[in-house]
Amino acid sequence: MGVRVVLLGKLADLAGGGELQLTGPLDWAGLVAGLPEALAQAADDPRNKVAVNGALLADKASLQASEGDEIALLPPVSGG
Amino acid sequence: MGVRVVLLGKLADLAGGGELQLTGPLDWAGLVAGLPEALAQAADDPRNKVAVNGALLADKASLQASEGDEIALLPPVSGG
Amino acid sequence: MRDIRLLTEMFIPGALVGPFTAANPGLGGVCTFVGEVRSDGDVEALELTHYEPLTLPGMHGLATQAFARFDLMGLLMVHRVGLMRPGEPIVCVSAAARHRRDCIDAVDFCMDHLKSAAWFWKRERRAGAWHWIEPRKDDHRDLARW
Amino acid sequence: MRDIRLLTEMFIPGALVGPFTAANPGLGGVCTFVGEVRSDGDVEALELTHYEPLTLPGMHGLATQAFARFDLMGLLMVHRVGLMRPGEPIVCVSAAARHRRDCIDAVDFCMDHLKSAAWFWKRERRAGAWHWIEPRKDDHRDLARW
Repeated sequence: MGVRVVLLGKLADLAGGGELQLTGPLDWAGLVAGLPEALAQAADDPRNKVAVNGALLADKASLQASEGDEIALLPPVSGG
Repeated sequence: MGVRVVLLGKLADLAGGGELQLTGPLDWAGLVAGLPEALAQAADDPRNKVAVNGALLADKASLQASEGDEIALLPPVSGG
Repeated sequence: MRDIRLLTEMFIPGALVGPFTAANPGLGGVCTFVGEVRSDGDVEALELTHYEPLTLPGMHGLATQAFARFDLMGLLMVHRVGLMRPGEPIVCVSAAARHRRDCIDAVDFCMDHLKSAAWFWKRERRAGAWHWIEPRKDDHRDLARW
Repeated sequence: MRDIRLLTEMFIPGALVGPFTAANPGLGGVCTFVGEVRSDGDVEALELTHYEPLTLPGMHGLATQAFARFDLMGLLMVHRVGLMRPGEPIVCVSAAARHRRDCIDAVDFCMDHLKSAAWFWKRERRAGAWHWIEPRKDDHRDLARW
Protein backbone atom coordinates (compact mmCIF):
# COMPACT_ATOMS: atom_id res chain seq x y z
CA MET A 1 0.00 0.00 0.00
CA GLY A 2 2.78 2.46 0.97
CA VAL A 3 2.77 6.11 1.96
CA ARG A 4 1.78 8.53 -0.81
CA VAL A 5 3.92 11.69 -0.87
CA VAL A 6 2.34 14.59 -2.79
CA LEU A 7 4.65 17.39 -3.95
CA LEU A 8 3.32 20.83 -4.69
CA GLY A 9 4.66 23.83 -6.59
CA LYS A 10 8.37 23.79 -7.39
CA LEU A 11 8.92 20.74 -5.14
CA ALA A 12 7.20 18.69 -7.85
CA ASP A 13 9.87 19.84 -10.34
CA LEU A 14 12.66 18.74 -7.97
CA ALA A 15 11.02 15.32 -7.61
CA GLY A 16 10.49 14.94 -11.35
CA GLY A 17 6.75 14.57 -10.70
CA GLY A 18 3.90 15.42 -8.35
CA GLU A 19 3.89 12.16 -6.42
CA LEU A 20 6.14 9.53 -4.82
CA GLN A 21 5.46 6.25 -2.99
CA LEU A 22 7.50 5.41 0.12
CA THR A 23 7.24 2.59 2.61
CA GLY A 24 5.79 3.36 6.05
CA PRO A 25 5.88 3.96 8.87
CA LEU A 26 7.68 7.30 8.39
CA ASP A 27 8.81 10.07 10.71
CA TRP A 28 10.38 13.30 9.34
CA ALA A 29 13.91 11.85 9.22
CA GLY A 30 12.63 8.73 7.49
CA LEU A 31 10.73 10.78 4.93
CA VAL A 32 13.74 12.98 4.08
CA ALA A 33 15.95 9.88 3.80
CA GLY A 34 13.53 8.41 1.26
CA LEU A 35 13.39 11.52 -0.98
CA PRO A 36 15.56 12.14 -4.08
CA GLU A 37 18.59 14.20 -3.05
CA ALA A 38 17.59 17.58 -4.58
CA LEU A 39 14.18 17.30 -2.97
CA ALA A 40 15.57 16.16 0.38
CA GLN A 41 17.68 19.34 0.57
CA ALA A 42 14.73 21.59 -0.38
CA ALA A 43 12.30 19.86 1.98
CA ASP A 44 14.10 21.18 5.06
CA ASP A 45 13.37 24.84 4.10
CA PRO A 46 11.52 26.14 7.19
CA ARG A 47 8.98 27.92 4.93
CA ASN A 48 7.66 24.57 3.67
CA LYS A 49 4.61 23.12 5.41
CA VAL A 50 3.63 19.48 5.79
CA ALA A 51 0.14 18.00 5.85
CA VAL A 52 -0.87 14.43 6.69
CA ASN A 53 -4.21 13.32 5.25
CA GLY A 54 -5.18 16.96 4.61
CA ALA A 55 -4.31 18.19 8.14
CA LEU A 56 -1.43 20.66 8.45
CA LEU A 57 1.27 19.87 11.01
CA ALA A 58 2.32 22.68 13.34
CA ASP A 59 5.82 21.19 13.39
CA LYS A 60 7.40 18.97 10.74
CA ALA A 61 9.32 17.09 13.42
CA SER A 62 6.03 15.70 14.75
CA LEU A 63 5.39 13.79 11.48
CA GLN A 64 4.14 10.22 11.96
CA ALA A 65 2.78 8.54 8.84
CA SER A 66 1.63 4.95 8.44
CA GLU A 67 0.93 2.79 5.42
CA GLY A 68 -2.05 4.25 3.48
CA ASP A 69 -1.48 7.81 4.69
CA GLU A 70 -0.96 10.78 2.35
CA ILE A 71 1.83 13.26 3.12
CA ALA A 72 1.84 16.62 1.27
CA LEU A 73 4.92 18.83 1.05
CA LEU A 74 3.76 22.43 0.54
CA PRO A 75 6.15 25.23 -0.42
CA PRO A 76 5.18 28.91 0.17
CA VAL A 77 2.02 29.77 -1.79
CA SER A 78 1.62 32.46 -4.46
CA GLY A 79 -2.11 32.57 -5.11
CA GLY A 80 -4.59 35.13 -6.43
CA MET B 1 -33.53 90.48 -15.74
CA GLY B 2 -32.88 90.04 -11.99
CA VAL B 3 -30.62 87.74 -10.00
CA ARG B 4 -31.68 84.10 -10.05
CA VAL B 5 -31.36 82.40 -6.62
CA VAL B 6 -31.28 78.58 -6.79
CA LEU B 7 -32.09 76.70 -3.57
CA LEU B 8 -30.90 73.13 -3.07
CA GLY B 9 -31.89 70.38 -0.67
CA LYS B 10 -34.00 71.38 2.30
CA LEU B 11 -33.47 75.09 1.58
CA ALA B 12 -35.87 74.64 -1.35
CA ASP B 13 -38.55 73.49 1.10
CA LEU B 14 -38.05 76.57 3.27
CA ALA B 15 -38.39 78.78 0.20
CA GLY B 16 -41.49 76.98 -1.04
CA GLY B 17 -39.66 76.19 -4.29
CA GLY B 18 -36.26 75.68 -5.90
CA GLU B 19 -35.83 79.18 -7.27
CA LEU B 20 -36.35 82.88 -6.46
CA GLN B 21 -35.77 86.08 -8.42
CA LEU B 22 -34.27 89.08 -6.63
CA THR B 23 -33.13 92.46 -7.91
CA GLY B 24 -29.36 93.06 -8.22
CA PRO B 25 -26.77 94.08 -7.39
CA LEU B 26 -26.64 91.94 -4.24
CA ASP B 27 -24.07 91.41 -1.51
CA TRP B 28 -24.60 88.78 1.25
CA ALA B 29 -26.60 91.15 3.49
CA GLY B 30 -28.75 92.22 0.55
CA LEU B 31 -29.41 88.61 -0.41
CA VAL B 32 -30.45 87.60 3.12
CA ALA B 33 -32.70 90.66 3.38
CA GLY B 34 -34.46 89.60 0.18
CA LEU B 35 -35.15 85.99 1.29
CA PRO B 36 -38.34 84.73 2.95
CA GLU B 37 -37.86 84.81 6.75
CA ALA B 38 -37.49 81.02 7.37
CA LEU B 39 -34.94 80.81 4.58
CA ALA B 40 -33.05 83.92 5.71
CA GLN B 41 -32.52 82.36 9.14
CA ALA B 42 -31.35 79.02 7.64
CA ALA B 43 -29.08 80.67 5.07
CA ASP B 44 -26.68 81.91 7.77
CA ASP B 45 -25.84 78.33 8.86
CA PRO B 46 -22.04 78.21 8.46
CA ARG B 47 -22.29 74.72 6.86
CA ASN B 48 -24.11 76.18 3.84
CA LYS B 49 -22.02 77.05 0.81
CA VAL B 50 -22.69 79.71 -1.84
CA ALA B 51 -21.87 79.57 -5.54
CA VAL B 52 -22.12 82.39 -8.09
CA ASN B 53 -22.47 81.26 -11.71
CA GLY B 54 -21.27 77.77 -10.77
CA ALA B 55 -18.17 78.95 -8.86
CA LEU B 56 -18.08 78.28 -5.11
CA LEU B 57 -17.24 81.19 -2.84
CA ALA B 58 -14.62 80.60 -0.15
CA ASP B 59 -16.47 83.08 2.07
CA LYS B 60 -20.16 84.02 1.85
CA ALA B 61 -19.34 87.59 2.95
CA SER B 62 -17.49 88.10 -0.35
CA LEU B 63 -20.71 87.65 -2.38
CA GLN B 64 -21.15 90.19 -5.19
CA ALA B 65 -23.90 89.37 -7.68
CA SER B 66 -25.15 91.52 -10.54
CA GLU B 67 -28.26 91.38 -12.71
CA GLY B 68 -28.18 88.18 -14.80
CA ASP B 69 -26.05 86.25 -12.31
CA GLU B 70 -27.12 82.94 -10.70
CA ILE B 71 -26.60 82.45 -6.96
CA ALA B 72 -26.89 78.91 -5.54
CA LEU B 73 -27.44 78.25 -1.82
CA LEU B 74 -26.08 74.78 -1.04
CA PRO B 75 -26.75 73.00 2.26
CA PRO B 76 -24.49 70.11 3.43
CA VAL B 77 -24.60 67.27 0.89
CA SER B 78 -25.68 63.66 1.51
CA GLY B 79 -24.76 61.84 -1.69
CA GLY B 80 -23.91 58.29 -2.70
CA MET C 1 -9.85 55.53 -19.89
CA ARG C 2 -12.22 57.74 -17.92
CA ASP C 3 -16.00 57.38 -18.05
CA ILE C 4 -17.96 59.78 -15.83
CA ARG C 5 -21.74 59.94 -16.11
CA LEU C 6 -24.80 61.36 -14.40
CA LEU C 7 -27.84 59.28 -15.31
CA THR C 8 -31.49 60.24 -14.92
CA GLU C 9 -32.77 56.74 -15.71
CA MET C 10 -32.36 53.27 -14.12
CA PHE C 11 -29.13 51.48 -15.14
CA ILE C 12 -27.70 47.95 -14.94
CA PRO C 13 -24.18 48.08 -13.42
CA GLY C 14 -23.05 44.87 -15.15
CA ALA C 15 -23.91 46.39 -18.52
CA LEU C 16 -21.38 49.18 -17.78
CA VAL C 17 -18.67 47.20 -15.96
CA GLY C 18 -18.31 44.50 -18.63
CA PRO C 19 -17.47 46.93 -21.46
CA PHE C 20 -15.36 49.03 -19.04
CA THR C 21 -13.24 45.98 -18.19
CA ALA C 22 -12.89 45.08 -21.86
CA ALA C 23 -11.82 48.67 -22.62
CA ASN C 24 -8.74 48.30 -20.38
CA PRO C 25 -6.77 45.42 -21.89
CA GLY C 26 -3.74 44.30 -19.92
CA LEU C 27 -5.27 45.09 -16.53
CA GLY C 28 -4.42 42.99 -13.47
CA GLY C 29 -7.53 43.79 -11.46
CA VAL C 30 -10.87 45.57 -11.51
CA CYS C 31 -12.63 46.67 -8.36
CA THR C 32 -16.25 47.77 -8.51
CA PHE C 33 -18.60 49.18 -5.92
CA VAL C 34 -22.32 49.40 -6.57
CA GLY C 35 -24.57 51.22 -4.10
CA GLU C 36 -28.27 50.49 -4.17
CA VAL C 37 -31.31 52.06 -2.55
CA ARG C 38 -31.63 50.01 0.64
CA SER C 39 -35.05 48.70 1.52
CA ASP C 40 -34.98 50.21 5.00
CA GLY C 41 -38.32 49.23 6.47
CA ASP C 42 -40.79 51.79 5.18
CA VAL C 43 -38.71 53.65 2.55
CA GLU C 44 -40.86 53.86 -0.59
CA ALA C 45 -38.60 55.98 -2.75
CA LEU C 46 -35.43 58.03 -2.77
CA GLU C 47 -34.87 61.28 -4.63
CA LEU C 48 -31.47 62.70 -5.43
CA THR C 49 -31.22 66.37 -6.38
CA HIS C 50 -28.02 67.89 -7.73
CA TYR C 51 -26.77 71.32 -8.81
CA GLU C 52 -25.69 70.77 -12.37
CA PRO C 53 -23.01 73.50 -12.64
CA LEU C 54 -21.12 71.79 -9.78
CA THR C 55 -21.97 68.07 -9.95
CA LEU C 56 -20.30 66.86 -13.10
CA PRO C 57 -17.20 69.12 -12.72
CA GLY C 58 -16.99 67.81 -9.13
CA MET C 59 -17.02 64.20 -10.32
CA HIS C 60 -14.38 64.94 -12.96
CA GLY C 61 -12.25 66.67 -10.32
CA LEU C 62 -12.54 63.62 -8.08
CA ALA C 63 -11.55 61.34 -10.98
CA THR C 64 -8.50 63.55 -11.63
CA GLN C 65 -7.50 63.23 -7.96
CA ALA C 66 -7.90 59.44 -8.13
CA PHE C 67 -5.73 59.20 -11.26
CA ALA C 68 -3.06 61.37 -9.59
CA ARG C 69 -3.10 59.34 -6.39
CA PHE C 70 -3.35 55.76 -7.66
CA ASP C 71 -1.74 53.91 -10.55
CA LEU C 72 -4.94 53.43 -12.58
CA MET C 73 -5.64 52.31 -16.12
CA GLY C 74 -9.31 53.27 -16.09
CA LEU C 75 -12.02 54.74 -13.90
CA LEU C 76 -15.78 54.48 -14.34
CA MET C 77 -17.94 56.69 -12.11
CA VAL C 78 -21.68 56.67 -12.67
CA HIS C 79 -24.24 58.34 -10.43
CA ARG C 80 -28.02 58.42 -10.64
CA VAL C 81 -30.06 61.53 -10.03
CA GLY C 82 -33.85 61.80 -9.77
CA LEU C 83 -36.36 59.38 -8.30
CA MET C 84 -35.31 55.82 -7.39
CA ARG C 85 -37.02 52.81 -5.78
CA PRO C 86 -35.50 50.37 -3.24
CA GLY C 87 -33.25 47.86 -5.01
CA GLU C 88 -32.25 50.26 -7.80
CA PRO C 89 -28.58 51.17 -8.19
CA ILE C 90 -27.59 54.72 -7.18
CA VAL C 91 -23.87 54.68 -7.83
CA CYS C 92 -21.31 52.53 -9.57
CA VAL C 93 -17.55 53.15 -9.33
CA SER C 94 -15.17 50.79 -11.07
CA ALA C 95 -11.38 51.09 -11.24
CA ALA C 96 -9.02 49.10 -13.42
CA ALA C 97 -5.33 48.86 -12.60
CA ARG C 98 -2.32 46.66 -13.10
CA HIS C 99 -2.24 45.91 -9.37
CA ARG C 100 -4.95 45.04 -6.88
CA ARG C 101 -4.16 47.60 -4.20
CA ASP C 102 -4.52 50.57 -6.59
CA CYS C 103 -7.94 49.60 -7.88
CA ILE C 104 -9.40 48.71 -4.47
CA ASP C 105 -8.05 51.89 -2.86
CA ALA C 106 -9.24 54.05 -5.76
CA VAL C 107 -12.81 52.76 -5.42
CA ASP C 108 -12.69 53.27 -1.65
CA PHE C 109 -11.32 56.81 -2.12
CA CYS C 110 -13.91 57.77 -4.75
CA MET C 111 -16.81 56.42 -2.70
CA ASP C 112 -15.71 58.24 0.46
CA HIS C 113 -15.46 61.49 -1.47
CA LEU C 114 -18.59 61.02 -3.55
CA LYS C 115 -20.64 60.41 -0.40
CA SER C 116 -19.43 63.43 1.50
CA ALA C 117 -17.95 65.89 -0.94
CA ALA C 118 -20.02 65.64 -4.12
CA TRP C 119 -23.01 67.88 -4.74
CA PHE C 120 -25.97 65.62 -4.14
CA TRP C 121 -28.91 66.04 -1.80
CA LYS C 122 -30.96 63.02 -0.88
CA ARG C 123 -34.46 62.65 0.51
CA GLU C 124 -36.55 59.59 1.31
CA ARG C 125 -40.28 59.08 1.07
CA ARG C 126 -41.73 57.18 4.02
CA ALA C 127 -45.51 56.79 4.50
CA GLY C 128 -46.06 59.32 1.74
CA ALA C 129 -43.91 62.08 3.33
CA TRP C 130 -40.46 63.24 2.15
CA HIS C 131 -37.55 63.49 4.62
CA TRP C 132 -34.11 64.97 3.85
CA ILE C 133 -31.10 62.81 4.74
CA GLU C 134 -28.31 64.51 6.67
CA PRO C 135 -24.65 63.53 6.12
CA ARG C 136 -23.67 60.78 8.56
CA LYS C 137 -20.80 61.22 11.05
CA ASP C 138 -19.26 58.06 9.53
CA ASP C 139 -18.86 59.85 6.22
CA HIS C 140 -16.69 62.54 7.78
CA ARG C 141 -14.66 59.90 9.60
CA ASP C 142 -14.21 58.03 6.29
CA LEU C 143 -12.97 61.21 4.60
CA ALA C 144 -10.44 61.86 7.34
CA ARG C 145 -8.71 58.56 6.43
CA TRP C 146 -7.26 60.01 3.22
CA MET D 1 -25.55 33.72 1.37
CA ARG D 2 -22.15 32.13 0.80
CA ASP D 3 -20.94 30.90 -2.58
CA ILE D 4 -17.40 29.45 -2.65
CA ARG D 5 -16.13 27.76 -5.79
CA LEU D 6 -12.99 26.39 -7.39
CA LEU D 7 -13.36 26.38 -11.16
CA THR D 8 -11.29 24.46 -13.66
CA GLU D 9 -12.77 26.28 -16.68
CA MET D 10 -12.88 29.92 -17.87
CA PHE D 11 -15.65 31.98 -16.22
CA ILE D 12 -17.37 35.35 -16.84
CA PRO D 13 -17.39 37.36 -13.56
CA GLY D 14 -20.50 39.35 -14.54
CA ALA D 15 -22.44 36.14 -14.99
CA LEU D 16 -21.73 35.31 -11.32
CA VAL D 17 -21.99 38.79 -9.77
CA GLY D 18 -25.40 39.64 -11.27
CA PRO D 19 -27.18 36.62 -9.75
CA PHE D 20 -25.17 37.04 -6.52
CA THR D 21 -26.41 40.64 -6.17
CA ALA D 22 -29.98 39.57 -6.90
CA ALA D 23 -29.67 36.81 -4.27
CA ASN D 24 -29.11 39.41 -1.53
CA PRO D 25 -32.23 41.59 -1.60
CA GLY D 26 -32.18 44.62 0.68
CA LEU D 27 -28.43 45.18 0.34
CA GLY D 28 -26.96 48.69 0.43
CA GLY D 29 -23.77 47.93 -1.46
CA VAL D 30 -21.84 45.29 -3.36
CA CYS D 31 -18.09 45.40 -3.81
CA THR D 32 -16.42 43.12 -6.32
CA PHE D 33 -12.79 42.48 -7.15
CA VAL D 34 -11.83 40.57 -10.28
CA GLY D 35 -8.21 39.60 -10.84
CA GLU D 36 -7.10 38.72 -14.35
CA VAL D 37 -3.99 37.21 -15.84
CA ARG D 38 -1.95 40.32 -16.67
CA SER D 39 -0.40 40.49 -20.10
CA ASP D 40 3.07 41.13 -18.73
CA GLY D 41 5.26 41.35 -21.79
CA ASP D 42 6.04 37.79 -22.72
CA VAL D 43 3.75 35.80 -20.43
CA GLU D 44 2.02 33.21 -22.61
CA ALA D 45 0.11 31.32 -19.96
CA LEU D 46 -0.35 30.94 -16.23
CA GLU D 47 -0.91 27.69 -14.38
CA LEU D 48 -2.37 27.47 -10.91
CA THR D 49 -1.90 24.24 -8.95
CA HIS D 50 -3.68 23.60 -5.68
CA TYR D 51 -3.80 20.87 -3.04
CA GLU D 52 -7.43 19.89 -2.96
CA PRO D 53 -7.65 18.64 0.65
CA LEU D 54 -6.60 22.14 1.81
CA THR D 55 -7.81 24.59 -0.84
CA LEU D 56 -11.58 24.53 -0.54
CA PRO D 57 -11.60 24.16 3.29
CA GLY D 58 -9.14 27.09 3.35
CA MET D 59 -11.47 29.26 1.27
CA HIS D 60 -14.43 28.33 3.46
CA GLY D 61 -12.38 29.16 6.56
CA LEU D 62 -11.52 32.55 5.08
CA ALA D 63 -15.21 33.18 4.32
CA THR D 64 -16.08 32.31 7.91
CA GLN D 65 -13.50 34.81 9.16
CA ALA D 66 -14.92 37.49 6.84
CA PHE D 67 -18.48 36.88 8.05
CA ALA D 68 -17.29 37.08 11.67
CA ARG D 69 -15.34 40.27 11.10
CA PHE D 70 -17.66 42.29 8.83
CA ASP D 71 -21.41 42.81 8.78
CA LEU D 72 -22.07 40.93 5.53
CA MET D 73 -25.20 39.69 3.83
CA GLY D 74 -23.41 37.59 1.23
CA LEU D 75 -19.97 36.56 0.04
CA LEU D 76 -18.98 35.12 -3.33
CA MET D 77 -15.45 33.75 -3.65
CA VAL D 78 -14.48 32.07 -6.91
CA HIS D 79 -10.98 30.97 -7.85
CA ARG D 80 -9.69 29.40 -11.02
CA VAL D 81 -7.21 26.53 -11.04
CA GLY D 82 -5.47 25.04 -14.06
CA LEU D 83 -4.16 26.70 -17.19
CA MET D 84 -5.11 30.30 -18.01
CA ARG D 85 -4.23 32.80 -20.76
CA PRO D 86 -3.58 36.56 -20.34
CA GLY D 87 -6.88 38.44 -20.01
CA GLU D 88 -8.71 35.53 -18.36
CA PRO D 89 -10.12 36.01 -14.86
CA ILE D 90 -8.31 34.17 -12.04
CA VAL D 91 -10.31 35.27 -9.03
CA CYS D 92 -13.58 37.00 -8.25
CA VAL D 93 -14.58 38.06 -4.74
CA SER D 94 -17.85 39.87 -4.22
CA ALA D 95 -19.34 40.98 -0.90
CA ALA D 96 -22.84 42.29 -0.28
CA ALA D 97 -23.66 44.28 2.85
CA ARG D 98 -26.08 46.83 4.18
CA HIS D 99 -23.25 49.37 4.41
CA ARG D 100 -20.44 50.31 2.05
CA ARG D 101 -17.52 50.01 4.48
CA ASP D 102 -18.26 46.36 5.33
CA CYS D 103 -18.40 45.16 1.75
CA ILE D 104 -15.30 47.06 0.58
CA ASP D 105 -13.27 45.96 3.61
CA ALA D 106 -14.44 42.34 3.28
CA VAL D 107 -13.25 42.17 -0.34
CA ASP D 108 -9.93 43.77 0.61
CA PHE D 109 -9.52 41.31 3.52
CA CYS D 110 -10.39 38.25 1.43
CA MET D 111 -8.05 39.26 -1.39
CA ASP D 112 -5.13 39.90 0.98
CA HIS D 113 -5.64 36.48 2.56
CA LEU D 114 -6.37 34.59 -0.66
CA LYS D 115 -3.14 35.90 -2.19
CA SER D 116 -0.88 34.98 0.70
CA ALA D 117 -2.62 32.39 2.81
CA ALA D 118 -4.59 30.20 0.41
CA TRP D 119 -3.11 27.01 -1.02
CA PHE D 120 -2.29 27.96 -4.59
CA TRP D 121 0.97 27.71 -6.48
CA LYS D 122 1.40 29.76 -9.62
CA ARG D 123 3.79 29.42 -12.54
CA GLU D 124 4.10 31.40 -15.77
CA ARG D 125 5.15 30.24 -19.20
CA ARG D 126 7.49 32.68 -20.93
CA ALA D 127 9.19 31.81 -24.22
CA GLY D 128 8.02 28.24 -23.81
CA ALA D 129 9.55 27.74 -20.34
CA TRP D 130 7.68 27.53 -17.04
CA HIS D 131 8.73 29.72 -14.06
CA TRP D 132 7.34 29.46 -10.53
CA ILE D 133 6.12 32.72 -8.98
CA GLU D 134 7.28 33.44 -5.44
CA PRO D 135 5.04 35.30 -2.96
CA ARG D 136 5.72 39.05 -3.17
CA LYS D 137 6.87 41.07 -0.15
CA ASP D 138 3.83 43.34 -0.72
CA ASP D 139 1.54 40.42 0.03
CA HIS D 140 3.04 39.95 3.48
CA ARG D 141 2.79 43.70 4.13
CA ASP D 142 -0.86 43.60 3.04
CA LEU D 143 -1.58 40.75 5.45
CA ALA D 144 0.01 42.62 8.33
CA ARG D 145 -2.68 45.34 7.95
CA TRP D 146 -5.41 43.11 9.40
